[in-house]
Amino acid sequence: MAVIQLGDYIVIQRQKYTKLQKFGSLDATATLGKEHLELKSLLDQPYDSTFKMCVKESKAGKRGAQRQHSLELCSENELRSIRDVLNISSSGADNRDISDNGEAQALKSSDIEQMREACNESSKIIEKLVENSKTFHTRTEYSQDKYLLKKEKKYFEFVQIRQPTIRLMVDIFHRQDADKIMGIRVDTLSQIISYSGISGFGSYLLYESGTNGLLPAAMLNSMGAATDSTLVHMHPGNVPQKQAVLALKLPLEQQQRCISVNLYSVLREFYQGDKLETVEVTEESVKTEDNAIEQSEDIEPSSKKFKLDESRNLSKGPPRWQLENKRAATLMNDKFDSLVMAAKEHPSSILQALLPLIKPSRPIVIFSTCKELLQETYMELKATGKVTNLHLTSNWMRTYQILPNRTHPEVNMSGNSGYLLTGYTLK
Amino acid sequence: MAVIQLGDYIVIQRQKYTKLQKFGSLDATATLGKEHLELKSLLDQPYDSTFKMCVKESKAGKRGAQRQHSLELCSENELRSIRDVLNISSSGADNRDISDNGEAQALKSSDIEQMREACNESSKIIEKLVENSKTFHTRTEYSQDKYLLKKEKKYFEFVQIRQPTIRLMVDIFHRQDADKIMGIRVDTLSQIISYSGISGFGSYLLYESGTNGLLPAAMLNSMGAATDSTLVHMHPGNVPQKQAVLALKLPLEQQQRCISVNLYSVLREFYQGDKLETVEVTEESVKTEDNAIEQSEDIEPSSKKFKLDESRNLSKGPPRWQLENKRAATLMNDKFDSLVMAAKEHPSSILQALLPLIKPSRPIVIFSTCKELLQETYMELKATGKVTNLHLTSNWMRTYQILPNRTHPEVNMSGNSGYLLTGYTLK
Amino acid sequence: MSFLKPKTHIEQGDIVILYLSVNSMHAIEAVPTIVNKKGETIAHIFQTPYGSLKVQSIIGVEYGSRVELSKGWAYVLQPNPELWTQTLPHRTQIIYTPDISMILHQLEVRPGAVVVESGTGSGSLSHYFLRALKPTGHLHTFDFHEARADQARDEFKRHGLGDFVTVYHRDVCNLGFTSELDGVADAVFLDLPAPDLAVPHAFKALKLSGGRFCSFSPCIEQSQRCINGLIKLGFTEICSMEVLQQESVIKTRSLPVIDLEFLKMPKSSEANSIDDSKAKEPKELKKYLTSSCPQVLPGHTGFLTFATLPPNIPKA
Amino acid sequence: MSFLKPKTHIEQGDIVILYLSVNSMHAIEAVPTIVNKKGETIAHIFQTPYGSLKVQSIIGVEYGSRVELSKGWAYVLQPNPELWTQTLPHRTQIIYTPDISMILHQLEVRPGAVVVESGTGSGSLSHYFLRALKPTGHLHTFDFHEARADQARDEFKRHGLGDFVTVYHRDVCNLGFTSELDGVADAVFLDLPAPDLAVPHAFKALKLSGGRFCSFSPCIEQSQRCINGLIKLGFTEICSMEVLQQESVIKTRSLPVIDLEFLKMPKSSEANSIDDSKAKEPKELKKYLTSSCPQVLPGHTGFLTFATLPPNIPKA
Repeated sequence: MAVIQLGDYIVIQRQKYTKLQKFGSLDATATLGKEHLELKSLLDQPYDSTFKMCVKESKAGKRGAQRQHSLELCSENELRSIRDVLNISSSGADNRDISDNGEAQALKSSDIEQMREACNESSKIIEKLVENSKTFHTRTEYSQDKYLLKKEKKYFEFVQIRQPTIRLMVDIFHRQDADKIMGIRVDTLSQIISYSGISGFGSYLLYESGTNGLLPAAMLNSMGAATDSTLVHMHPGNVPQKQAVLALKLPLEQQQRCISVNLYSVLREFYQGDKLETVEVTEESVKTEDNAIEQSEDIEPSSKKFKLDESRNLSKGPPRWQLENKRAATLMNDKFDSLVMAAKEHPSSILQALLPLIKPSRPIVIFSTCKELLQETYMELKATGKVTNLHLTSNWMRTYQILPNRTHPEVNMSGNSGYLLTGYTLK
Repeated sequence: MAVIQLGDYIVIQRQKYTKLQKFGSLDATATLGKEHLELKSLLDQPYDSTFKMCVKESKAGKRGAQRQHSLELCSENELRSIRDVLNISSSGADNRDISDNGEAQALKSSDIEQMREACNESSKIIEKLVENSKTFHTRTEYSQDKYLLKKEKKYFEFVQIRQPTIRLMVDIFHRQDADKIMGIRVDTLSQIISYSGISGFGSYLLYESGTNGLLPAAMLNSMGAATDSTLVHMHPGNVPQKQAVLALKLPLEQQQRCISVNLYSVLREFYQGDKLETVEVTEESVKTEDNAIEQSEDIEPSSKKFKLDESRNLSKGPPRWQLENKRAATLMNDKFDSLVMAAKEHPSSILQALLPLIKPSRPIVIFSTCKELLQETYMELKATGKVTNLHLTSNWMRTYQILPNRTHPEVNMSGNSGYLLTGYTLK
Repeated sequence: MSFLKPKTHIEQGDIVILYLSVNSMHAIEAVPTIVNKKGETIAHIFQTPYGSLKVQSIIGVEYGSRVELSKGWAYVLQPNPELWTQTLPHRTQIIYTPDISMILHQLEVRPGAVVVESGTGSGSLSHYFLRALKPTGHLHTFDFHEARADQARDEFKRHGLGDFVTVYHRDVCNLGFTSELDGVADAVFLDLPAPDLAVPHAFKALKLSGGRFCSFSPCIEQSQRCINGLIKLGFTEICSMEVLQQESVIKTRSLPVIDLEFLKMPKSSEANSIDDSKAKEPKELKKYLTSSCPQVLPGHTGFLTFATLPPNIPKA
Repeated sequence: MSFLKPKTHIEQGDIVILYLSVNSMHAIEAVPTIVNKKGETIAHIFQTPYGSLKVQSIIGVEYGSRVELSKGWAYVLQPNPELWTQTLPHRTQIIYTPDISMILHQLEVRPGAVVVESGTGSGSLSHYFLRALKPTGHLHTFDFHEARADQARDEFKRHGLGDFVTVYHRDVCNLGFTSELDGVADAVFLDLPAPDLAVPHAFKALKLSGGRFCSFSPCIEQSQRCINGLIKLGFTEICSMEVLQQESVIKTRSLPVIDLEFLKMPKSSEANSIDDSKAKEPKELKKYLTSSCPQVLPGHTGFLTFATLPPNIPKA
C-alpha cells in the first residue's frame, strides 16, 4: 500500500470536510479552520490512515483560539462513533415542549472553551454538553441527531489522510471555489470524459483557460499508465495550471504524454514551423516567472517571458517550451481523436483554429457556464456542416439522505452544472 | 349537489384521461379515442357520477373499429377495481425465464377484437388475456401490474363526469396542447396567482394574448363570487378567448367583474376618452365575426370588425365593446392593484403602456417561455427604477409513484415551466 | 391591519415592509412609540445597516414610497403573504411560496372556502389561506404548541384577519379537529410528523359532498404511510409531487474575442512590433446577457401529497 | 472490431453507425453479404427511410464520410459506447450516458482497473467499462439470463473487446461472484432487483486494499436495503444521488414589437388612413436565439448509491 512521502499532495479529511494540501517539508502545517496540524508524523505512514489531533498549544486569535496540534496515528478502536460512546436512548416523542429561548444550554461558552482546553476528547465534551442541556432529552430522536452532529462537527478530533484522486479533487475544488475550475461540476466532468472518449488509445486535444489542472488531470487519469495515448493540452497563459496533475503523482512516462503548450505559441509553430526556428532561438532569454498555480494572464506571452524549467540546459539546445511546441505540432499534423474545450474566451475563433486538427468521425465537447454562448456556437457549427449530432445539455443532480424513516433528498443542491455542447466531426 | 345541465362544459374522465367537453345539446357526443359517447343520459344527473359505456354499434374505421356508446349511470358496486376481480396471486420472483419473442400471448388480435364485440366487460377481457398469456404467471408482481395497467387502460369501460375547475382544466389544456395556453404549467399558474395577489379585494389588470381563457378564469376564480374585486382583461384580438371562463359557469355578477377589452381600442379610449366619442359611434357598423374560441389575429381591429354581442341593442345606444372600454378606462384612471402579463408579442412596449396604470407597492408578474426575453425585460425594468424586488424564476416539478417497495419519481416529467419575472412597483 | 386589502397609505398600527435590498427586508409595526425592556415608553426607532428610521415618520406615507434613513434610504411596501413569508419571525420551519402556491391550487381554495390546517406553525401558510378564502370563507388552524397558537391568534388579529380565522391549541393526531368541524371543510392541510394519524380526522372534517386533501412531509416514509391511510378511507386522485423553484441570477458577461489568424503570418521584426502593440491593446469583447442559478439551491422542501375525497362516502 | 481503438477507415466486419439524423441512427455490420432466413447468402442491403444502402459500398470508406442512399444520404461514424448505447438492440432496460458517466467517475475506473458487474443486461454499461479499463484492466460481468450472457459474450468478441472481458452466466444473488474473484476487484457495480443480497458478495470480491461500490436501483426501497447492507459490512462514504440530463432544444424565436404610442394621437380621418396602412404593414420583429427543454423529459432513471470499502477490513 502506498505510503505518504515528502513532496506528495495529500487529502486531509475531517469528517465530511476534505482539503488538498502539499506535504512539502517536515515543517509543513495544514490549517483546518482554527486548527493547525503539524504534518511531520505522516511521513512513511500508509495512506488512508487516521490520526488523532493532539493539542500542543493554543493562542488567542482574531476569531477565537487558534490551536496547534501534532498528529498521532491511531487505532481502529479509537474510531467508534461518538453516538456509540454517548449511547443516547431516551428520546421525546416530539418537540412540543421545547421553547427556544437560548437558555437551554446551562454551560456558558467560556465554560465550554475551558473544558475544551482541559480535555481534548470530543466525546467527553459532547457528553458534558448533553448533560447540561435542559432540552436534549426532551427532543425527538431526529432533533437529537441534528444536535449531536452539529456538536460532533465542531469538536471532532480525528483526521484521515488520503491519496488524491480525481474524484476527491473535483469535490474539494468545487466546494472551495467553483470558479477556479470554471464551474465544472462532478457530473459535467464525468460526462466530458465520456463524450470525448478519452481512454488508453488515441491522441487528444484539450484547450482550457484555467481549471487548476483538473481537466488535464482527469484526461490523463483516463488515458492511464503504460498506454500509448497522448494529450496536447493548450492553454492561454505563460505556464499551465498543473496542481491537480501534480497531485495525482503519475508515473513519469504518463506525465510526459501530456504536452502542455501555449495556444498562440504552438499555433505559430504549427502554421509556420521551420521558418520560425532561427528567429525564435535568438530571441530567447532566461527571465522566468513562477506562477504555475496562479491564473496567468491570457495574452500571448512573448518568448522571453517563458518559464525555463531547466535553465541549466539553456546553453545546450532549444528551450523546453520549444521542444514541447515541436512535439505538439507533430501530433497536430497527425490530427486528434477528440477535442475538449473549456474557454474563458469566446470559443468561436479558438474552435475555428482547432476544429481542422480533429479527424473525421470524432467527438468534440465544448464546456461553458454561459448557455447563450453555446446556443450561438451551436448555430455557428451547424452552419459550417463540419459537425453533426450536435447536442446542448445540462444536468440536474441531487443527493439523498437515506436513513430509516428519514429518507429525503438533501435540502441543499448545487444549482449550476454548466452546459456541454457535443457533436461529431465530419469529413 | 350540482347537476349536469344543457349548455354546461363538463369534464369527462376515463381513468387518468380527462377531457373538457361542451354538453351543448341532447344530441351531443364526445369522442375518446375510438369511443364515441352519447351524452344525453347525463342530463340532470349529479356531477361526479360514474357512467358505464354501453356499446351500441361498432363501425370499421381507418384505425380500427369506431364504437358508439350510450352511457348508463352505474352503482358504486360496479367500480370494484379490476385487480380485485382478477385476484391475481401467483407471482414469479423475477423475469429470468421470460423470453420476449412476441409469442407470449396465445390469443390473436382478431380473437381479442371479436371477444371485445361479444362481451363488453373489460374485466372479462382482461381475465381471458391473462388466462391465455403464457408468461403472465411467471412475471414479477411489478411486471404483472404493468401488464394489467396497460390492458385496463385499453378496455376500461367507465367514465366519470366532473364539473370543470381550474385545477382540472389546466391539466387538460397542458396535456392536450400546452401551446394553446402559452405553455403555462400548473406550478407556474399557481405562482402567477400567488405573486399577483389576486383575491376577493382589489382591482386587477391582465394582458394575455391567448390562453383559451385560462388566465382570466384562474384570476376570476381567485376573486370569488360575491366580492368587490374587478379584473380588466386586455387582449390583442377581436374577441377574447373565453373557453375556460365559460366552463367555470360563474354567477353573472362574478362574470361581469371581468371586463375583456382589446388592448389598442381601450388604450385609445383611455388616452383620448371624450374626444373620441363622436367619431367612433358614427363609424360603427354591424358586421360581426364569431371566432371567440379561435386565436384571433393580434392586430388592432378596426371598429367595424367588432363583435356585437347584442345586436338588437344597436339602435338603442353605444355598442357593448364601447361600454366595456369605458368601464375599463374608469378603472384604469383609478389604477390597479397588480399587473399580470403573458404576451406573445414583445413585452416592452406593452409594459411601458401598462406599468403607469399600476399603483405603487403593487406586484407585477410577467410570464414568458423565453428566458432571454425576460432577462432583457429585467434589465429594462431595473433601469427605470420604477420596480423593485425583481426576481426571475422557473420551477422544477416532479411527481412520484409511491407504492410498497416501488417508490420512485415518475419516469417522465414535464421539461418546461416557463419563466416568471416578478417585482413590486414604486412611487 | 395592512393584510386585509390593498391600501394606499400607511396608517398607525400597520405592519410595513421596509425594503432595503433583495436580501434585506424587515417587517415593522408602524407605531410611533414602543415599550422597552424596562417598561418605559420610548420613540420607536428601527436600526438598519443604512442607519436608523424614526418609525413615526412613515405614518401617513404612501406605500411604495422611498423613505430616508440616517445613512441611506429604503422603500416602504404594503405587506402581503409573499413578503410576510420572507420577513416573519420564524417560530418553526416554514413552507415557501412555490409549495404554498401549489397547495392553494390543488386544494382549490377560493373566496368562501372552509379550510382546516394543522399545524399553524409560524402562520406563513395561514396568511396565504386567509388571502385566498376571505371575505366569505373561514380558516380553522390547529397547533399543539400553546405559545405558538396564542402568538398566531394575536398576529392574525393585529393583521386585520381575525374575523376569518379560528386558532386552536390542540393535539389533532390524538384528539382530532373537534366534532364541531365534522363535515364542514372544503379542504384539509396537514403538516405533521405523523400525518397518517390525522388522516382519519381529515376524512371526518371534509364535507359529505367531498373535498381536497394535502399533506406536506419532508420524508418519503411519512408520505408512504399517509398514502396508505388515504387509500384505506377511499380517497382518490392520490398524487405526490415536489416543486422546486429556481432563481435566475441575471448578469452581463463579457468574453474576450481572441485573434488567432495573425499567427499564420510570418513574424518579421517589423510585424513583430505591431503584434506586440496589438497584444497590449484591449481586446474585442463580446457581451452576453445571461443568467445562472445561485451556487446553492434548495434541493428539497417537502413532498406534497394531494388527494380527493369523492362525494357521498359514508363517514360512519 | 471497431470498438478497440480509434480508426480511420471502415474495414470488413466493423460495426458502423449509420447516422441519418439526430433521432435516427443505426448500427450495422460492414459485411458485403448476409444469410437470409432461408439460409441463402444474399447481398447485405440496409433499408432506411431515405432509401437503401448497399453495405459493401461502405467498406474502405473513411469514417465521418457522407454515403449515398438510394433516396438521400447519411454519415458513417465509428461506433463508441455513446453511439452504441443509442443504437444497440435492447435486451433489457439500459442505463444511459449521464448515469454511466457518474458511475465510471465514482468507481474511479481507469486503465488497469478490475471491475465486477452484475447484470450484464444489454451490455451498454459494459462497453463503457471496457473503454475505460482497457488495455490493462479486466471486466468480469455476470447475468442470470443465459441467452443474454451468451449474446453479450459473442458481441464483445465481435467488437474486438474479447480479451478484456469475461462473461458469466450465474445467479450472483444466491451464488456470489465465484471464489476465483475473491479480493480481485477495484470496483463492483450492481444493477439487480435485490442489490442487498449481493452486497456481501461485492464485499468479498473487492480488494483487501479497498475499493469502490455502486448500486443502481429504480426504487428507493432497494436503495434503503442496499445501504443497510453496506453499513453492516463497514462500507463508508455512502452516498445516494440522482443525475438527470436535460437537453436544450435551440431555436430562434421572432416576437412582434407592437407600437402603442400612436394611440395617444387623435385619430383624424386623414391620420386614420395612415394608421390603417400601418396596421397592415409587417410589424417590427425582434429575434431571440433561445432554447427550451423537450416537453417530456426523463424524470427518473434510477438512484445511484456509491460507497467505499476502506482498506484492511477483515473478510473472515
